[in-house]
Amino acid sequence: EEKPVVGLIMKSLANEFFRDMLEGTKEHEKSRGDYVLKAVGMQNETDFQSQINAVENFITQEVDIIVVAPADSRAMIRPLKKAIEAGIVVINFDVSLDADAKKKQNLELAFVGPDNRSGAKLAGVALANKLGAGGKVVIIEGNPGADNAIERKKGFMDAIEEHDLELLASSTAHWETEEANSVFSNMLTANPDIQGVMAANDSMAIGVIKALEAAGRAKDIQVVAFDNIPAVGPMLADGRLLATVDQFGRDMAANAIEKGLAVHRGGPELSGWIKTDIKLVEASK
Amino acid sequence: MLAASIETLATSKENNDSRILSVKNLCKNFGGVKALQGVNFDLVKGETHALVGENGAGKSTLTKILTGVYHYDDGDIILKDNIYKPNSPKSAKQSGIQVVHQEFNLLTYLSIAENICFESLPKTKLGTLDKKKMHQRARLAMDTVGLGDIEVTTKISELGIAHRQLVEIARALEFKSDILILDEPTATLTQREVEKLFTILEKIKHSGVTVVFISHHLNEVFNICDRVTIFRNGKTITTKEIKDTNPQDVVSLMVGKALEQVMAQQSNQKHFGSIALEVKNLVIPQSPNAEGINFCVRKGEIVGIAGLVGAGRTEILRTIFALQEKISGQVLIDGLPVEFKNPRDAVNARLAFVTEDRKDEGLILDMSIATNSSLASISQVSNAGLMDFEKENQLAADFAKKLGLRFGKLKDNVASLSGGNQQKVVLAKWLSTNPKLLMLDEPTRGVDVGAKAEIYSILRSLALDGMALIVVSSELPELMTLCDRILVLSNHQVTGELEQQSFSQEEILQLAYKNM
Amino acid sequence: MQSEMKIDMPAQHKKMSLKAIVRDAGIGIALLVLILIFSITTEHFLAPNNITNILTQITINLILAVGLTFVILIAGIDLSVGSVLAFACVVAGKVITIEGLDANTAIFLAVIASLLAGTLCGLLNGLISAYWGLPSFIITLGMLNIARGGALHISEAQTIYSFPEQFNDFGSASLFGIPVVFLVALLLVGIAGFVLHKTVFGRMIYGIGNNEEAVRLAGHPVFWYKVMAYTICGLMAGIAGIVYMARLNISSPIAGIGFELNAIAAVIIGGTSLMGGRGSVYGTLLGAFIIGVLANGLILLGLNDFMRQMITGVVIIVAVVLDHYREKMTTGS
Amino acid sequence: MQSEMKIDMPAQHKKMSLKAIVRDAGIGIALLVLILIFSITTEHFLAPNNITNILTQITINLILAVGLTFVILIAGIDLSVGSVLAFACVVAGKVITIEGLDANTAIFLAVIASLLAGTLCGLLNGLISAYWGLPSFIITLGMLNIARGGALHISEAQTIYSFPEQFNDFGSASLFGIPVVFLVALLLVGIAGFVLHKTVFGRMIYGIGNNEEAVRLAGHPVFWYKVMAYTICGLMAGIAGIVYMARLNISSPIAGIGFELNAIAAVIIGGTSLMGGRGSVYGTLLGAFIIGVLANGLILLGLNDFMRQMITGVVIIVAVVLDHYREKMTTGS
Ligand SMILES: Nc1ncnc2c1ncn2[C@@H]1O[C@H](COP(=O)(O)OP(=O)(O)OP(=O)(O)O)[C@@H](O)[C@H]1O
Ligand SMILES: Nc1ncnc2c1ncn2[C@@H]1O[C@H](COP(=O)(O)OP(=O)(O)OP(=O)(O)O)[C@@H](O)[C@H]1O
Ligand SMILES: [Mg+2]
Ligand SMILES: [Mg+2]
Repeated sequence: EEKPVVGLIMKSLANEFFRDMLEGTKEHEKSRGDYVLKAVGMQNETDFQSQINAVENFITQEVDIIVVAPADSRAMIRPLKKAIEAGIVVINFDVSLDADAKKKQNLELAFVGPDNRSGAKLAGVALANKLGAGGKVVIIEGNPGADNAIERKKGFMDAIEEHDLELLASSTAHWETEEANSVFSNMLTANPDIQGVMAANDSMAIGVIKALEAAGRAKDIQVVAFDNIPAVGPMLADGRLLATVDQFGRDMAANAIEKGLAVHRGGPELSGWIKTDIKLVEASK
Repeated sequence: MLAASIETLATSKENNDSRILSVKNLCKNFGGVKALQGVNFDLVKGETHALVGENGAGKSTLTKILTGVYHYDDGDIILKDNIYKPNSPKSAKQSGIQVVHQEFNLLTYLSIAENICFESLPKTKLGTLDKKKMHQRARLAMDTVGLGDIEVTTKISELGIAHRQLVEIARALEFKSDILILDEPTATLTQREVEKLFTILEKIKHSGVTVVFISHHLNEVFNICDRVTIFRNGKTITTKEIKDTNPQDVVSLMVGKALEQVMAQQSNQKHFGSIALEVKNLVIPQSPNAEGINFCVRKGEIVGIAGLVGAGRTEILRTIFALQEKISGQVLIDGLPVEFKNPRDAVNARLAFVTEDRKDEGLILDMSIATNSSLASISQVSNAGLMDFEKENQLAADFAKKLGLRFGKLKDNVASLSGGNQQKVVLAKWLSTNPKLLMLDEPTRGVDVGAKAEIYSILRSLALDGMALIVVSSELPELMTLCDRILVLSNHQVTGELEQQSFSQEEILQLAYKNM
Repeated sequence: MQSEMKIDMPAQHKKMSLKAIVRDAGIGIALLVLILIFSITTEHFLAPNNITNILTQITINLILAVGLTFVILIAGIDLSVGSVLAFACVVAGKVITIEGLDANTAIFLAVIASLLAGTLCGLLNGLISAYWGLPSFIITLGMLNIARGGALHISEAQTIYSFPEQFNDFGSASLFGIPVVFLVALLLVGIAGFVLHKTVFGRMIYGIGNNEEAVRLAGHPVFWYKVMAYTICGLMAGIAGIVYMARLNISSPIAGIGFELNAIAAVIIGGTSLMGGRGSVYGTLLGAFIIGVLANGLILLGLNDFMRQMITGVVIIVAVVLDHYREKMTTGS
Repeated sequence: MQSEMKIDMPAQHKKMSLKAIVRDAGIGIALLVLILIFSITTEHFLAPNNITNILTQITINLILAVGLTFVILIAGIDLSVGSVLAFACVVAGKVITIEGLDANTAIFLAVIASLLAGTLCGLLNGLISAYWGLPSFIITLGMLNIARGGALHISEAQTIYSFPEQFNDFGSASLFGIPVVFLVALLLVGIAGFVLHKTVFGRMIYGIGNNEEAVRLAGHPVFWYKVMAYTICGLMAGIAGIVYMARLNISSPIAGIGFELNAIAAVIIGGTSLMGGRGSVYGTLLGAFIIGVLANGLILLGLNDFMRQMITGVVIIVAVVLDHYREKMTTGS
């Protein structure tokens, strides 16, 4: 009997979060040994077309299961529908396809993944607890238009509203360390009374923390972020980073594959939102 | 004064009368084009040796082979008893051969000094550029060519074409050499500069340098050269001592037959029509304080404009053609004032302008003869915006025939034509628009005698047909044979106007120097 | 020696285009080599399905590259095409989702809106760079930012979706296995080829790329020809925007980031000179195929992303080096 | 007529460089206008702290732009600088985190590694494009992919971190309020200015940009000078890589994406012609300042991201248009 083929469609593998996730799936493939993994990433985060291309290529290659982290929650619906019609088991993970759009296209598809919004809210609340009501904060956003960036900003906003924080400014730094460093330095000049920063990912938080150090404000301004990449380990250790959110990316894709294989073997169809773990990781001082 | 650099030019060896260079059966092909097919000649140390021949005869190709730009396919070159096969311009220079190429090789946005010293820029002890020394050397070199009054820090882009040519010559002279090759150095010079150049060449010759002089002006050749080698169709026909021959012989050897004296053939019946162009009180930005310029051209008349380099002849034509703005004054065509905003308006009013710089403004070098011929008259060879290639080829073929163009195929790039033939394509481009007024700036620059005669007779017959022509030229004989009237400019002002019967070189030169 | 004129022009003409085709096809050798390699090393490369995929995948790059061919032929460049695509796409998205319009009207208006938006951006690029004679590199870099900012602003950084079904169907429709959107692109190539090679306008484009001054002196309105070239490029970006929408069923303000480099690469690999005046849109077609086939084949090979990126870089370079040798061979003999 | 030589060279010389400075400073007017606007409209623009920020923020762009000035002066382009920065940065990051090295050795080796990595990429760009005479646009586009893929491959897409303290300190050190990294960049500007204006090599760079053929005919090894220009550009990207590391205390394989466009913009806004042969590295310095001041000021103004992006585009265009008028004024009179 031939092993089932799993087509894994990731976002940009240049992003270490997805890179790590991919490593997790490779381990998983090896340890299970009963399926073949084909993984594809994209050139950059906005390269939606290459994800669609990847779906089409996988349909051509007649894979059995497609496991996909959509770069855009709406653009992927139609090609995935085509894949389902071709008899392929499709698992949507990491970023949920847009519910409204799914309905319009008559697509029933479960989502396996974390809740970015409540994750971000966890971080935001951690910051709010530290600052108290009325704390003045800024947000460093991810790529404008990117779904997880939007979700995370919503999560931060939830925390801000619930805990009466004051939002002084919000700008994108396109997920990038250097840009976050520049953008935040300038925000700090414009708003010297900033007390807290919410960064939509850890890479940007690193840039923010460098800017705080350069301005000599590392002690009195708190930073929270998202992702828990290894590089922020030392910053959590000494308190420069107040908190970040771990969504256990390493296991996320592997879990999704696991679920896909189960369905492929004739298990029950999935439905709704199968939430995966998220955890607030706090400074350990 | 003679620059010290020239005196050091010749590190003269034994002055025996031996041949220092001999070329035997040299052949060179460019793809299918047989540029050289058996060239033989030799150089005697210290002589001035002329190379003459029609456009495309292969003079420049030989020059480029001798100076290491091209490799030759077949034949032998012996330089000072050794086989000579330069593989780069540098190795040619190291063998003592310097050159001024026919095309400009200047660095437009660098200074005169930097251009002159470019081959070996002086360095300080620290290895940096020694600007002081560079400027000194450049000033010396500029003095030798009589341009001592121009700042050597001036950028080339600010110089006119003649001055650029002189800078090129200065650059070649700046370097020591045994053999100096000048490929049509006088083509862009006026009488005055030409004379200056000859004085320089005389001095160089005395210091033992062998000069190879390429020119279409036989008077120049007979003026300064010792021997002349005649090219025809990529072959050398013969080499003669100047004192044993005369211009008529040389011309007939060049073209392979005795040339009818078209030049002398002046039609006597002159019936000029109404005034085609009138210029009133024209003041241009180059000389905002000069008095306005006034002149007119009648239908069927050829008016020449003479003057020294920089006198402002080109600018007048460019102003009429709306290539530059005027400060004040009026231009009237057929008695009606016109305000051209751009060359397009001028072309629509059936003006045509053959510019002095065909490479930059006249031709699209990398496109075909046919394309260039139809460039200004594209509406004639197209239909509702669609090209009619058959018509276009026909048009190009017609004019090629009319102008005696030498070419391979109509689809060949203009760049593959020799200089003179390129000029004919420019003419074709404008004549195909059937203009009312044709303005020509140095129309026969770099054109061989035969073609020149053809061009003259074409221009004359155009005038006969009622076209008005303005010719700017630095060759007085050209103006005097061609024109019905000559306007003399000096320092941006009209200093005189001569009718045909009162044409004389002396008179014209006097007027030209009047405001200097 | 004085060669007699050959009057058998038709033959001459035919010969010329044959040679031109050979020259254009040159880069085709690199393409054939690629196709050969992938056919041997991967299982599905030649599957009809996969060929359909490749055609779909190169469509947008090809459309952009067709527009860029005009601009590059006049020795210009347009860095804004990716952003203009997004801008046109978002404008069309806004129009197509206006409430209360019936589907056909909405589609019609959206298409018009997209083309207008693209044309406008191109026109501005052209007017500014031609009027002041400024380097188009920097002007279109400015436009890159303006159009992207505009797209984000108009859409408030939200993806626009839920378009009429006919519209979405068009994006995935195919004719005898060939995607309709690719046929549209091919039609554009044909039109562009006709315009460039058979019309006065095309002649002027080549002329300007070779020697702008000479064309101006011959009495032609160089300014407007240049503006036209940029405008055409903008129009193509607008068309690409609509195709993007139809294919992906969304309008995204972050669509097309970095597309300009791929499109320029297609043009250059296709043999058009960045110095202007030389090249053809058929070469561009081949260039777009090389890029598309490469991207597709490397994925089929199952190489990891980073290797793929490196190999893509190497192949781009090798393709132009090979083309250089081919050109030398054809002109040298 | 024959005029006597003027021997008062110093005066003459001064006059020329003054004119050159005025010409270079031209774009300075745009810069002054920007500074004026931001000083009036924002509260903190002229605060010492903010000036330090600006200087820090333009450092990397400036270093890349200095290298690009060489390449653009010879009428080339280098699109790979952003990727090469990342490649050099990652290589250095791998070296500096080798276990068991003492801090100083590690830093020393990392700096060397970064410079070598950058130089190597630049050398390849130069060798390939100069040897075959291929357009540098496409060759360096290839290198953009190769270097980025390489950076991701080597680092396995992970951010490298935890460097020796001395190294990190260097990145945030300042002298009289001026960031040391900016002083390094300024030093590079000075060296580049010296090389371009005072050495024979510099004259060759300008000469090649003006008329490559003429330089070759004058007997100079054009090939090597061109290779050198690209190599210098690569070296600068390597230096930028090290500065990036020191400043942010990480090595990221996705560093520098899109930096090439900003750096090229700085060079062009600074008045260097994309056609080669004209311009200066001091102009580049001003160009980098314009871009940096703009980015900083617009954030201080509190504008939203999209407006900022649009305004950036507009200002880039306006800056070159203004420069055009200034140039016309100075040469016209
Ligand atoms: N690079 C080239 N490629 C192809 N053909 C060439 C090339 N250079 C010259 N030729 C051809 O070689 C022949 C000789 O040209 P050359 O320039 O030597 O003529 P010339 O005697 O200098 O003419 P002129 O007096 O017009 O300058 C011409 O037919 C020309 O078309
Ligand atoms: N020594 C000089 N320094 C700076 N500019 C000069 C100098 N000599 C001439 N020019 C300018 O260069 C331009 C072109 O020079 P060119 O030698 O073609 O003169 P011209 O006015 O066109 O005269 P003509 O056509 O009669 O030779 C003119 O504007 C002229 O004023
Ligand atoms: Mg010649
Ligand atoms: Mg003149």
